[in-house]
Amino acid sequence: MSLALDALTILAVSTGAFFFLAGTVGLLRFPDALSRLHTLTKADNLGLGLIVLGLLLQVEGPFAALKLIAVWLLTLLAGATVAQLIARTARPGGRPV
Amino acid sequence: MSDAILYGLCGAVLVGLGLFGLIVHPQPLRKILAFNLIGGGVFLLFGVVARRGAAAGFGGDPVPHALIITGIVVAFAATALAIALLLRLFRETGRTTLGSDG
Amino acid sequence: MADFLLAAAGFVLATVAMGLFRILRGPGDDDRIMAAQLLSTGGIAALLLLAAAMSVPAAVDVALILAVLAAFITVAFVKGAPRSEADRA
Amino acid sequence: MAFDTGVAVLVLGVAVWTIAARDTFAAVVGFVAYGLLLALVWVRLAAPDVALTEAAIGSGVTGGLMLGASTRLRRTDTPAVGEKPGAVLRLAAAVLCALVSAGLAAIVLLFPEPAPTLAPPAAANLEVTGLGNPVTAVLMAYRAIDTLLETVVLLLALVGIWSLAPDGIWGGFPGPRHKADSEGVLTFVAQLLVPVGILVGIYIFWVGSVAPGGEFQGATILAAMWILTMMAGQVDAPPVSQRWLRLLLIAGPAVFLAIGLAGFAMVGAFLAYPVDYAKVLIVTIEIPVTLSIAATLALLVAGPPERAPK
Repeated sequence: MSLALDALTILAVSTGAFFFLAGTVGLLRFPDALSRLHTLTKADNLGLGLIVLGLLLQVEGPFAALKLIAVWLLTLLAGATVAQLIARTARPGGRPV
Repeated sequence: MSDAILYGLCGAVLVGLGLFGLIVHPQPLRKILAFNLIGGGVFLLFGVVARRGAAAGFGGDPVPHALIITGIVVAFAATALAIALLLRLFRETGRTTLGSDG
Repeated sequence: MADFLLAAAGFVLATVAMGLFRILRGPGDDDRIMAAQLLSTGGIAALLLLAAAMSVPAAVDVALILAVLAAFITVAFVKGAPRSEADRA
Repeated sequence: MAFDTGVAVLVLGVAVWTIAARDTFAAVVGFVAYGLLLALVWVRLAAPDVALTEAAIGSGVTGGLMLGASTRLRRTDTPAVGEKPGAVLRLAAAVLCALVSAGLAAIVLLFPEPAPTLAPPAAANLEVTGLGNPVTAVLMAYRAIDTLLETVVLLLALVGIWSLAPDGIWGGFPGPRHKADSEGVLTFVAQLLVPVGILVGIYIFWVGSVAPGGEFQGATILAAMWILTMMAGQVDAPPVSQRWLRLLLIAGPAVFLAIGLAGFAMVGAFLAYPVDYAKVLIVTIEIPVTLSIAATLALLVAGPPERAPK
């Protein structure tokens, strides 16, 4: 049982780490702010989400699990705020960046 | 070389880097930033002292840890005061640099 | 397991660092804000992984603080940025 | 080891960026990243209490303060060409700084063996304080006088900042008035984040007696949440001449000092706690101290009064 859980953790964490890589590659390769924003939100939401999912399988107790989920939700909030505010200023016709 | 020594060397370089920025940057805000960089390096050096003092089941000596926490808070207070002074200088003179002609 | 989690933390930090220096160069402030955002998410992920790898539950609290303050700093960025004058009015 | 080498290189890279960046705003972003990475380093150095402080104050609130200052100064950013030191001076500074670094590195490599430590006596007396976290025990019991003086230093810095107000707006409202934007993202974030943030702040403070955490870290989060509601325009900063505000600011140090003086009567020494009541007294001190520090930190960030009192 614990072996299966470990395998699932490794799978989820690896996939999460892969999304961070994808996010970085996107940041490096996409030409304009809006498409860079697109890749950034992927890395945030999916990368961290999958890592949290993987770690949830290892935690002891509901309170520790709650904290992990809270960290993820707060990061989503910060990411969404950045995305909103940057999109507002980076849209065509907005102030040039 | 242990991890603690590695971070100690890192702290030593950080102090040098910060000191360089403090001397060569003409803008006060950059000097304040450099000063905080030095602070980080000094705290790191002290943290290495704490790490080497690990004993009695603790991962590090708690006394330097408490002093570093005090130090971080006091450094923040000094930074806030320095920035308030700088902004007031800017309001009075419209300048963001410290020139020799006042 | 601990070794794997530590390696994953290192991998995430390394990827994030690659992107960090590219976008810190700008050209726009938006890029720099995104750089900080990417690093904070990566740092939080690394802290969570370290907490499990090193059995330091307090590292999750550090990540929690960073997550709360990441949103706070974002607002500070935007409030301060000169171009937000128009948005603010 | 590979992990730590990577983190150390990353810290140094971000530090070089902070010093070398041409644009001040870019340098400040580098500094925020620097604080974040240092928090990681503190976890690696088995100092989670310091990691919490660094994340909260070193990166978070200091970063916010610097960002605000850099953007306010930038609006009329005068190029500082001509005031830059010449090549010779820069070279001399580089040599001097390299020597300082080399000297410090030599000290690090020549640390005495075995390393001196106060951990065993700290552990031996931990039970008497009723606390589970040795760092909190140092801050609140063994070296309580440092912490008492620190709260006073914070107040002195605030008095210094307030005294920068021009004559006409003495005792007025600190900082600019931020307009509320009822449809906006900022309002949404503030409404969502502030209650969660306050909860996290109280948790970090409360857990400090048994695990890493404590009043400074918790207070910083509370302060950040107050600043956030100000920035979102939901509340205005209070005029600094308000009586309730001043009472709030001195409540912590006052209670701390009173219990410290009571130590003379109860045990015969300043800041000594009677064994049976140690934990109760420490918590009695910590609650007002946390509130006072939170208010002080928030007002330190808000800056000197800029608008006349009504």
